[in-house]
Amino acid sequence: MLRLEGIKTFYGNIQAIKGISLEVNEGEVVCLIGANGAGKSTTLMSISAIVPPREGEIYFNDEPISRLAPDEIVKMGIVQVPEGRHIFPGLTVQENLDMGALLRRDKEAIGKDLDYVFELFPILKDRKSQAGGTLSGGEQQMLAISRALMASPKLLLMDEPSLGLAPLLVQQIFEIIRKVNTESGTTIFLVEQNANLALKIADRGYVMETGRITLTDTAANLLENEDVRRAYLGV
Amino acid sequence: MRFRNMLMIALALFLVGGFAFAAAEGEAETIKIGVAGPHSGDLAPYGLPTINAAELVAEKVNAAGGVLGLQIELIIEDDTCVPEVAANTAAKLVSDGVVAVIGHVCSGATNAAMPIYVESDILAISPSATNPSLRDFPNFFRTIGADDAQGPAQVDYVVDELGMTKIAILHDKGDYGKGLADFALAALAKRGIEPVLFDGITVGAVDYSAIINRVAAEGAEIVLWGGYHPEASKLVDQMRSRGLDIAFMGADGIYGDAIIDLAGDAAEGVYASGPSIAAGPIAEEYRALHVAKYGAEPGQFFMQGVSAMLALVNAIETAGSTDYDALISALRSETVDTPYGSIGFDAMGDATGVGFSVFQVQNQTYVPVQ
Amino acid sequence: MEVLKELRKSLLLALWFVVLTFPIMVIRVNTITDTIEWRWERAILMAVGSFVGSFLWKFLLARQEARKSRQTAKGSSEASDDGASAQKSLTERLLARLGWTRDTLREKKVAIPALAILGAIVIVFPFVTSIYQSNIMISALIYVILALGLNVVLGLGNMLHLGFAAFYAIGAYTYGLLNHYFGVGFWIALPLGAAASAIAGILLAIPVLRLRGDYLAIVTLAFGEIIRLLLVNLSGITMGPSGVKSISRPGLFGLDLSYTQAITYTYFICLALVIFTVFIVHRLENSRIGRQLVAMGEDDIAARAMGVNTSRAKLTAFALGAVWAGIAGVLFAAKTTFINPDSFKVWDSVLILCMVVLGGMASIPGVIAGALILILLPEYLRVFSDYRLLIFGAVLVIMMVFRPGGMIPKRRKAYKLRPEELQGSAAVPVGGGEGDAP
Amino acid sequence: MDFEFFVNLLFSGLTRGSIYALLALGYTMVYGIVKLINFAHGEVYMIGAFTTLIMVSVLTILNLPILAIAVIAALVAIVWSAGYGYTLDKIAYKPLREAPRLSALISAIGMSLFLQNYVRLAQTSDFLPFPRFLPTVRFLDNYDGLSSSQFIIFTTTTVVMVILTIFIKFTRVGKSMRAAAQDRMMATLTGVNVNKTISVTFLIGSVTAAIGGILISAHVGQINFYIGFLAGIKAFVAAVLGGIGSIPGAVLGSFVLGLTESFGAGYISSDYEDVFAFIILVLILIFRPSGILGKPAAQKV
Amino acid sequence: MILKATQLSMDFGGLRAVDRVDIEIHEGEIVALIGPNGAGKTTFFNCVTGVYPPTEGQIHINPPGGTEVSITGLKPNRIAERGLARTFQNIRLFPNMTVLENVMVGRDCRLKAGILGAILRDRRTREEEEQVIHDSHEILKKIGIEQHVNEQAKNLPYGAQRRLEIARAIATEPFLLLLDEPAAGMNPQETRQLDDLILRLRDVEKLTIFLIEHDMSLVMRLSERIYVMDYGELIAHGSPAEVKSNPLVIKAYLGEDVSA
Repeated sequence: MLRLEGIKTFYGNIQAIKGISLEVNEGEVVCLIGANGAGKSTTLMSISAIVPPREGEIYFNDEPISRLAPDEIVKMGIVQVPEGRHIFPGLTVQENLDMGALLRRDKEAIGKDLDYVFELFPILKDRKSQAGGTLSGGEQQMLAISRALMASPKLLLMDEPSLGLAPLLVQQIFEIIRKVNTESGTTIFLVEQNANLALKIADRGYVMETGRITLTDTAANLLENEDVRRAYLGV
Repeated sequence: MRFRNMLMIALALFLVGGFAFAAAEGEAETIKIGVAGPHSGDLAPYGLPTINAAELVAEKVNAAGGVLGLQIELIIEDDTCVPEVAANTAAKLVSDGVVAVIGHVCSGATNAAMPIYVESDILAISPSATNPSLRDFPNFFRTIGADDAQGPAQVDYVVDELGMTKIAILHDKGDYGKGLADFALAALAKRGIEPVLFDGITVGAVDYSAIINRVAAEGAEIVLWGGYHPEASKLVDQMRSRGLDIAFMGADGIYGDAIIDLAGDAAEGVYASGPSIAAGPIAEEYRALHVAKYGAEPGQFFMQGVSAMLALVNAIETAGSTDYDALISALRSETVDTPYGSIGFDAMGDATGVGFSVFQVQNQTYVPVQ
Repeated sequence: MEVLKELRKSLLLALWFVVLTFPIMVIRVNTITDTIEWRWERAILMAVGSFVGSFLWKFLLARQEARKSRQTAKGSSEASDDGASAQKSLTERLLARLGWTRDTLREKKVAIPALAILGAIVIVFPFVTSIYQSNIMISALIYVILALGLNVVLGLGNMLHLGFAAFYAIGAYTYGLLNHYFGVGFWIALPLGAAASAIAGILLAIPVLRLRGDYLAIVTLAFGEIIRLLLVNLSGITMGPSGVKSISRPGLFGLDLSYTQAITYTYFICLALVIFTVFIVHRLENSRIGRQLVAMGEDDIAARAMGVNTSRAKLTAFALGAVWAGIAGVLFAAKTTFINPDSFKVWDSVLILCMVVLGGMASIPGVIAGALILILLPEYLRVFSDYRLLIFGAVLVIMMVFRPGGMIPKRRKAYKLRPEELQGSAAVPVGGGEGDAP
Repeated sequence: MDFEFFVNLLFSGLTRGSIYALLALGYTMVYGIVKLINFAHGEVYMIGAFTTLIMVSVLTILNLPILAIAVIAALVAIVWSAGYGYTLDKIAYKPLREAPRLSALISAIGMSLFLQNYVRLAQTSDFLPFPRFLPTVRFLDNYDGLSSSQFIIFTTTTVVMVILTIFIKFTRVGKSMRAAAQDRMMATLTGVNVNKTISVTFLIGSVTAAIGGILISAHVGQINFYIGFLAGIKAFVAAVLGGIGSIPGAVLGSFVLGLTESFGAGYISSDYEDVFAFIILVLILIFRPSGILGKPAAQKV
Repeated sequence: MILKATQLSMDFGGLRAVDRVDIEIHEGEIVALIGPNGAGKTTFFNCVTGVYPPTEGQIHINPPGGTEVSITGLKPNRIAERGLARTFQNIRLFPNMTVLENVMVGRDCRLKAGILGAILRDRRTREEEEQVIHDSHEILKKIGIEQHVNEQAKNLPYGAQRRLEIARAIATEPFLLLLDEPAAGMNPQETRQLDDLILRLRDVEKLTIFLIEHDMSLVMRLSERIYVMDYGELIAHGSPAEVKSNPLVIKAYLGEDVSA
């Protein structure tokens, strides 16, 4: 479904990604793990065309997309939940959700998705008219995921969804990620530091170090891998 | 090494300067007359008419063979009414070798330029600088009355003729406007009258209703205005539309058709003190010339500009040379026919014969009422 | 195909501009005489102009793009071996045309004669040119001092200051009023003006210590206007809008100078003060004070965490900047012999700001070039009389679009180390990553 | 100095405030989204007024009824001003989006100077009378503290505010604008075309500026190329006062400024009108460093 | 004890980011503060270094050879002068200054030269300047980035930027160094080198080190004691082994199954 071939991305003069290739197949949950600053987030930003790659090509359903504008990427169904949630603080919860559905015109389906989202996170329904900035961290993360779901994504890119959340919430979020994947068949590409949990819900994983992919395997195998355990699981 | 960098640039600039200077050299002999005033920026409307005036006179004189057999060449420089620019402008005119300057237009700019003319033996005839302090310069002449003559004239009219004593004085905080207002205040004080309001307004503000309300609340019978016509027209217009029907009087800054054009019906009844009217054949002639050449009615200080230029040409002819001292004594002794009739200059450089009259807008024209 | 597409684009652009400018360019109305003038030829002119202009614009943009990507490519592959800014300065490129490098300039063989020639030109300048040239050069030099002063606040401290003309005014009025009321001479007024201005700078800085960015800018703008309005309104002291006139020119041991001599003398005073300013500002910049200012401007929080007293640094910056404005003000009063509040409007503050940014923030040669150009350009543009401000505005836009870093961007000083220090080996192997030079 | 005087000053303040508000809106909207002080905003206002003047003169030849002339001229002027705003952004600001912010500011200053002189050279430097086409409101005739044009300005401003608020709050474009102002990167991720949104912001800002220009010129009855500068600075002050970037802040700031000037001039002295305005600004910023409604920029460490 | 925080709390408009935290650091230790993202670790650092004045509680220092004083509510620059230096989670260098200048700014708070000195450049100032340049260079050597001396900080590779932050911090001559996620973004090899550097700073430079870190391997290798924060509260404290086996910690941070 998504294929990166030899992507190189720069921030100004600094090369953040040094030629990576990876693949995400339809219906999968794939996770990308690695240390802070390894280039994981940049990879997602490159896919979303916020920081377009300087070299290499990105294919979505075999179509090259690296020259497209960010809004065209969203239109194709690739939606990102960025690190740090990026809730619009001055917009209400409802308005934040509306922003997610910005490019859609199918009113009915939007309504259905809204119901679905409220079903996933009932608390958001209670907070509908509250400003996004006043939500707690966990609620913000729920809202961020919901907002992305409102775009009815084919491929959901998630950057550190567990960041700063209480363990119980983290569990819940990961369960919901899995649920979204199985229920609506959304493909998910996940970037996570909490490698342990991420690998548990993922089908496959990639390990990234300073701009390069150093390892790839099924999630189960990665969990057992000694190097991975030492470096990222803190064992 | 950054210094070297800087040096290179400085070098380049100095060279450019030198070339610009060199390019100005070497031309046929003419009588050079400078014309200085604001020709760009927000005050340009007061400066540009003087250029037209000088050009029209120069064309006429040149067509008739020039003065002393020489053609007049105008050197026109913009001072934007900013004193420091005026000082540069003056230096430019000096180095261009002018014998006299028509200008400057604003009193402030004139104040900055005059010392340079004094030190360079050049005289200046201003069509519009009314600040009395300019009399300190021995080479300064003007074809317009000074503020200290105008203020008392206004007060005399208001108190004696109109019989009003509740007077609000407003000014534009500018050197011309504030100066006028101060002289009016002084003239009132001599009569033991205290104005009900003395205040400055902000030029270019979008609405003057606050100060107009104040004028109304103080129960003023007349507003004495020190300033130019754009602000005056806004004031009278807003006074009228607010329903405040009291008298309004300005000075030569509003004397002219401009305020009537701008304020329309609201200008009806507005008083202005100003140089006795520019009527008669010479005024008509130049008005016609202006319309023919520029396709528009002449602007503010045009007639004063014509007078200044005519006086200067006359002085050169009488003196028979462009010698500084000869020109000055010629100006002081001779009278010359101008749009304002026959005028001369006193020892202070003030024009004699350009008395003040008071005018009122009646049926959309200024008519003399005194 | 490409060419056709470009042509079509430019044609559309030309059409857009013709339509856009149609009412104002083609129709001239005069509501006084109720006349309307149709100037169709201007529409054609506009069309041709914008068509040609669009190609020029595209060409310049493309060139700039190319340069940018070359730089980043270089920066990543060669791992930025020289510490200085990656962008090549204008001077560098000019020199390159001549087959020179910066090092050529550094060589004594070249530098000393160049300096000597420049020195000679600067010294003979007032004698070989007209007083007009000297006069505008004095104006330009005064603005050089002003811009260097603002550079302390803006270039080093990175604080946007829109009221700088107020300090200039304080300097000018200090001299003007002292001279008017007490007959104080130029040389005594010079330090007094600087001091008065510096005190005002501190008074302004105290309440605004908490403000940053645009809020700081607007408060400085307000401060500037308040000062100007006080000068206008306190007419009992300042003589209000009519200003202070007949201020003495700088005295030279009581000698009576003619106008030309006085101007020449003032020129040399200005020149000396410019050199003095450059000297001091340069020293400040490369001192502990300068480092603290730059650090504060770059990252306020990090600077504080490193022990920099940013409150004091801000006060210092404002006071130091104001000192130069005060000096420039005294010079200005002495040069024009007449001052009134009109010389210190918002626009004047903005103009000084333009000098610093256009020249290159924090770069002393840049700021000097910026000041010289912005003062001399309009003077030399007098040829275009009416069009000069139009051109001036356009130049500002074009300069910024194509050289956003200014004409001569700042290059950080490279400290030279003694050779033995350079040879010491690293105690810890470097883990810097691939960016390191092999 | 009775109650009536107070009410009169209140109306004066509201009139000024309305005018500042129309201009400040554009400043604040543009600032919110591109963090740029659009120095040339006042020039758009001036061009709006000038275009109206030109169109009125042209249409008068066609002998249309005065109201039709006014409406058509105003509409044309608004559309053209929007065009100027749009072009302004494309030429002077868009190439500088990634450049230091000060460079964009200087570019804006250059543009302001350019446009002023463009109009001066293409038209005239004289003050021209501007047709007073604002209709007279009958019921105000008996009351002499307030003029019809003041009333119309205040009403129009209110209507513009309401429309703008609805637009910003409920339309797709409006939401995109708000989102882009709050978090440009995230807005992009939800599919907002930020460049287009910025253009729209310039268009809307220019429209409100042009409306302001037309109203004020019809109110004061005259116009020249320089009217934008001072009004622009004042509106900028108002926008900062209210908390730049905040739309309700701009309106509030404008009224605070307008009322301060009006009461200052009425009760103390109009000599110090601007001084009061600036002192209020400084005081408010000292106690609320981000303006009245501005949110303190939380610095992440 | 050289640093002691007692009942330290920090509120942000109703949200309690740090909740009655007690921490003590002793001379010569390497102490780690761990916890999930958003647990309040960085806020705690910010309180200690004066970026935020704490809402409640006290912070005392007792520099080696000095006496105990409170630094609660002091400005960051005063705290830096008293010998606490820090690095930042998101690198906060002075991007346009050179590497050497960055370090020199760190040393500035130990210098005396004033404006007059800067202008006159008298002998004392000159010597001081030369000394600073020399010292800064020495520090760069110690940290291992001296080959970048005259480069602009923003042009450095990521790892070198992290190191430069440490260099700048130790230039202030602290007795206690607070490192906020020093290993973030480094690969395992770079992290190992960082280990060595931190140990050397402690052993050779005699600094006490207090660090926030996510890289458990580094934390476990280096630190003698570990504090664990979650939800603004201190939930555990002890030796690496103790913390590792603390069920609360495992639940909050490492994930439930790691201990298994």
